[in-house]
Amino acid sequence: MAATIAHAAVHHAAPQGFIRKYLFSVDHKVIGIQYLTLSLIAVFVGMALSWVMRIHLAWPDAHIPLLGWLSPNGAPNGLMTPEYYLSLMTMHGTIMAFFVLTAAPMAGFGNFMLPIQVGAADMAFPRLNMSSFWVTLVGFILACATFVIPDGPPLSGWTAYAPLSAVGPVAGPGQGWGQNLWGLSIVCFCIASLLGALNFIVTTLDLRTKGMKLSRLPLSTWGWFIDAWVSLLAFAVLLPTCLLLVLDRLGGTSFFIPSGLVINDQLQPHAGGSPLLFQHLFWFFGHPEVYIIILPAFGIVSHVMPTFIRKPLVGGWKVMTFAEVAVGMLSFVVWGHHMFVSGMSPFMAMVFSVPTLLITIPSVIAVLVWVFSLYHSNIRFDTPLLFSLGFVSLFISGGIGGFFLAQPSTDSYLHATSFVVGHFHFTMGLSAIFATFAGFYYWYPKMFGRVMNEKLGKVHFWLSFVLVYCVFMTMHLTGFAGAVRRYSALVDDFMVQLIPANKFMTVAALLLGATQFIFLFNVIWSRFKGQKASDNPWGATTLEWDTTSPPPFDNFGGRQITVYHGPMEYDGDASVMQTSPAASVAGT
Amino acid sequence: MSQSAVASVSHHEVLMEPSPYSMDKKKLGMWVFIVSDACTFAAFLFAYGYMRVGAPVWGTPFGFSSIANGMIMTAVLLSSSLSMLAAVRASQVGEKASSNKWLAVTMLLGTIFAGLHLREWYKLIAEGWRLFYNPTGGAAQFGAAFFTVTGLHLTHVVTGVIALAFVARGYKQGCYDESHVETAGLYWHFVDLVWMFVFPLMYLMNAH
Amino acid sequence: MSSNRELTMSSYVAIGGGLMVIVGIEVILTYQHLPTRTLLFSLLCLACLEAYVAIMYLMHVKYERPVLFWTIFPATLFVLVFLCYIWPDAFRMFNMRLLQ
Amino acid sequence: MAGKIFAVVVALITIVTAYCVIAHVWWMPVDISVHGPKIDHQIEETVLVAGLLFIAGQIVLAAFAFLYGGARSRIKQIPGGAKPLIVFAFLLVGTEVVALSFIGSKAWGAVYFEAPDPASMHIDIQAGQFAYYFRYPGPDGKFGSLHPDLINEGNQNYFGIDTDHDADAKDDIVTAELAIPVNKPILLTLHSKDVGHSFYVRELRIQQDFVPGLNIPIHFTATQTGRFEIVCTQLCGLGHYNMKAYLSVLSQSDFEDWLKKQASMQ
Repeated sequence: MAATIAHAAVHHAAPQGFIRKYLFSVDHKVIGIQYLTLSLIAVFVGMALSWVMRIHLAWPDAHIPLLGWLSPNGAPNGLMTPEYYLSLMTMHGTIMAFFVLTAAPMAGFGNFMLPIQVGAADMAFPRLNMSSFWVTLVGFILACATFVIPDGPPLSGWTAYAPLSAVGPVAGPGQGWGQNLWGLSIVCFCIASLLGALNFIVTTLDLRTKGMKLSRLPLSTWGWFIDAWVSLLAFAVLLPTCLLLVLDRLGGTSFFIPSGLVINDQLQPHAGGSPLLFQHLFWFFGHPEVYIIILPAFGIVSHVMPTFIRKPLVGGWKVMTFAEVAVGMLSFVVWGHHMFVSGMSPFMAMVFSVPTLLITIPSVIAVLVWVFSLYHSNIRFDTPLLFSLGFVSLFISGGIGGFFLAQPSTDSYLHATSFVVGHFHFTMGLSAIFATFAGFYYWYPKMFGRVMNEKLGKVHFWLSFVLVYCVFMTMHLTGFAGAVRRYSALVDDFMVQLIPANKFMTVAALLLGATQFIFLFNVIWSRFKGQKASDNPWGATTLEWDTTSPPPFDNFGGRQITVYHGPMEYDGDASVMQTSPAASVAGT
Repeated sequence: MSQSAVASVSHHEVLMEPSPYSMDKKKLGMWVFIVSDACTFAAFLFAYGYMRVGAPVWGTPFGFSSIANGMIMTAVLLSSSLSMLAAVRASQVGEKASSNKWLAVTMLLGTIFAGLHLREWYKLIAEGWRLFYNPTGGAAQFGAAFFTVTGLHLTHVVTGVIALAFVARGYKQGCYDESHVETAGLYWHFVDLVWMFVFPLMYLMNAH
Repeated sequence: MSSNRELTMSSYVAIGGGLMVIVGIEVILTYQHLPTRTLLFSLLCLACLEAYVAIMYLMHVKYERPVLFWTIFPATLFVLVFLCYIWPDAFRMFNMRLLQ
Repeated sequence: MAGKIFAVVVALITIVTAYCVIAHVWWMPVDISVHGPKIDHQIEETVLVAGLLFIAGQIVLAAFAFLYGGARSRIKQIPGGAKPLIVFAFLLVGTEVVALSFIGSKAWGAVYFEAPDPASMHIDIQAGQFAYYFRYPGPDGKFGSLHPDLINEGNQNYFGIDTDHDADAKDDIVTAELAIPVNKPILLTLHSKDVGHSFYVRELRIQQDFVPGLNIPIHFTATQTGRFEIVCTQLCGLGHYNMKAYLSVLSQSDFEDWLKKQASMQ
């Protein structure tokens, strides 16, 4: 069908004045940077929390500076109480999973890059896009507010299992308004994510410039597009789950609270609910969530790699996209593997176990594509590529743990041990973070017109890579000894023996955290002092590199963009822009 | 489709790939929203089903008067869908006046539906039903499920009426066109569609 | 976009009437004192029929490109089908409850 | 250069990890249950399968980074393109996962699909913030029924049994430690009085959550005497880390003495 004239998403001329331009801007680029800034703040908050927790685990009677000031009840003059440990653990999980890992790779880079990569002037619904960010921000503020209210943040973990999360203040410190605010914060995040996903889907389908067939979309765009579908369906189920939880807490309903609960010798006024219902609804979202986090990472890495290995990925766009679609679909069938020992019907355990193992097939295909694309390539080891390779290595290591946790028989020993903690930090935590770093170093010149410092970047990578393994591989290993997670102190006889290992992990974690300040410094310093970037510093081929750095308000200065090639036209030093009519060099 | 897309063109035009659905972005966006909203309703109804399956005694509190009321509400909502259709069709042949007239009818019917619904609620509350209490001695979950699910649907209806009011105003003033009316219509039909599940599951399954 | 010239307003009214008839049948079924499972099953079937008509004609998917149907329908059905994995535990809850 | 460093680092990480697993630097304690060996076997099976994939993956990655880093090698796709990779993934990984899930289902079935031995000894567990309590039916072999409204930590009625009116309850023996005779099938009924908890005994290879409002049965047979820790692995509140009890596996005679002693203390 012939290309049709439709209106580009320029709804108005470039806004003037600071507030319209940078604060309440409808420009997807500004919104993307706002999201990234939010995540950057969130990630350092979350990291600080993990520091405090690690210190407490290794040196239980350490007086941690500033903590006493932050929470006089939770940590009287810096000495942490068990409940405060759990509160920090809850907020670490919540902030990292939602406001960092879900927000940065998807909403951050996606917002900035997706419209440019498809050749659009903005998202399909710019005002909706702006509101998504501000709703996310409200959610983040609500989450942080739990730190300042008297009874502190909730202690029920980021999974907020009912009835602990549902019965109210009687269940423990932070289970009053802390848990309410937590629930409302997640409701906000759900709404924002749904609006964002809607925007991504429509933009990808309806705003592609002439010649940008689906087969020519960059793999990062594919990642965000598939991810948007997964978020759309998954968050649509988390939203009612959180609403019902809040209703149980504030409305007196009993969806998740069974009859005859007695807490502190008080018979609870609830009847007939089911904790398992909450777990089912939560994990119906919760497992797709980990793929919501990792799919954009797949996309970013698959987008960054070809640029630096100077050849297309094996199998072109088809194989990787197939893998991503397969992973996205399977992710809805496997949530029960979080519930093998939860009292779920043991027969369902088998039903959930098989697809959970099957999901390794598309994952393995993706990994093979990344690894074997290096075969006879010309690798240029710039920082973005190093982080991409780091991502692949971490994803392999993390994926391996999946074999153990996917089988009910082995999971029944390893469930709720530090093996699980190590596993998900590798797969969804650090893989996604490494991909985000790759994206940062790769797109920073485009976003700010200056290149990040290469030397600092390399130091950042090497230290992070090694230390990440020191922390989380050790967690895997201690998991085999049955080290139980979510313990604020190691008191059991078999746990005490693991204190040395924990000291090692703590030291490594502190260094790992310190390393991230190199990155923070690099981001801020390069913004002002970094070397000026050309329009296309990496010799890449996709549309974002076919405009100025940073791009103008409508992305291409009103030029008609026409696409002739796929996104991976690399052959050694030769490469062809997607927009250039010249002959293909990679034959993709 | 290009014609209507051109109709919504702003001052700035470039060549683009055709939409795979040959559908403008507002309408596609509404469809995507409908998909996710359908899942949200589904989750509520599944929770209700789970409660009910797990309950030793459930009890079916609705007498015929409630069912009759429900039937009237269904009729009202269905006819509002038809008037919405009329509004969309009128707008597509450019009959602005009649389109606005039908939009007004739709809003009126929507309001009547909400009124009937609230009357039902007041009746139940007067009988002592609460989110956490069942005066007939059955499972307390009934109140919880009923008020939550129908409450969510009622919210959609009210939002719909308000949205229609905005669209109608914009359409009259000329800053919106028939594609906005059609998109609003999609949402309205979806609210109707949800009711087609809520009515049998929340009312009929609880009739004694 | 494909406007719904394909059907006249009167035929839409007829469709509306048809939907109302289905609702009537549902109500009649309700008072046949069927076993709960049978009633639930038949009501759901009728509701799905209604939904199908509503989606196809009122939201005139029938006159859109088929690809629209094949996008939204599988996506929604996907969630609905897999949410059914919770039922075994609902019955388990019934059989294993602590307080009978 | 960077490629070579990367290769070396990845190789080192792989070797160290492999060593720690093979040398059992941290490992499972000796199993004391009848079904345990099946689970251990399954874990070793998985270590083998997954371990090979892990080493292969990391080493190939390292090798390619080593070989093609900086070197201006002629650009080539791998022979056959993506097909062999896909076939490999489907065949090899596919077979592995199918095999694992079939063998694994046996191990799982051994714990959950087999009906408890009719001669099993019944014990009731009540979990609460932050302690476990165990109930033995006493001479009459019957448990008294539970009344949550009677639960009262103060007068040590942890289960909410009605000793005044309920004949079955009168001789129930409530203890803070779980003692069982060795080589005797045990049937535990798990229920929680407040929030979710879990029953985790590493040596038994058993982990099972308590679901508030439900009776969750688990059954096992211990094959060695000794004293083992029962710990809570389901986040249950501020005392979670410290919620524990002991499992004593005793000889039949020792067990009877112990039970008498407990009965006298009621």
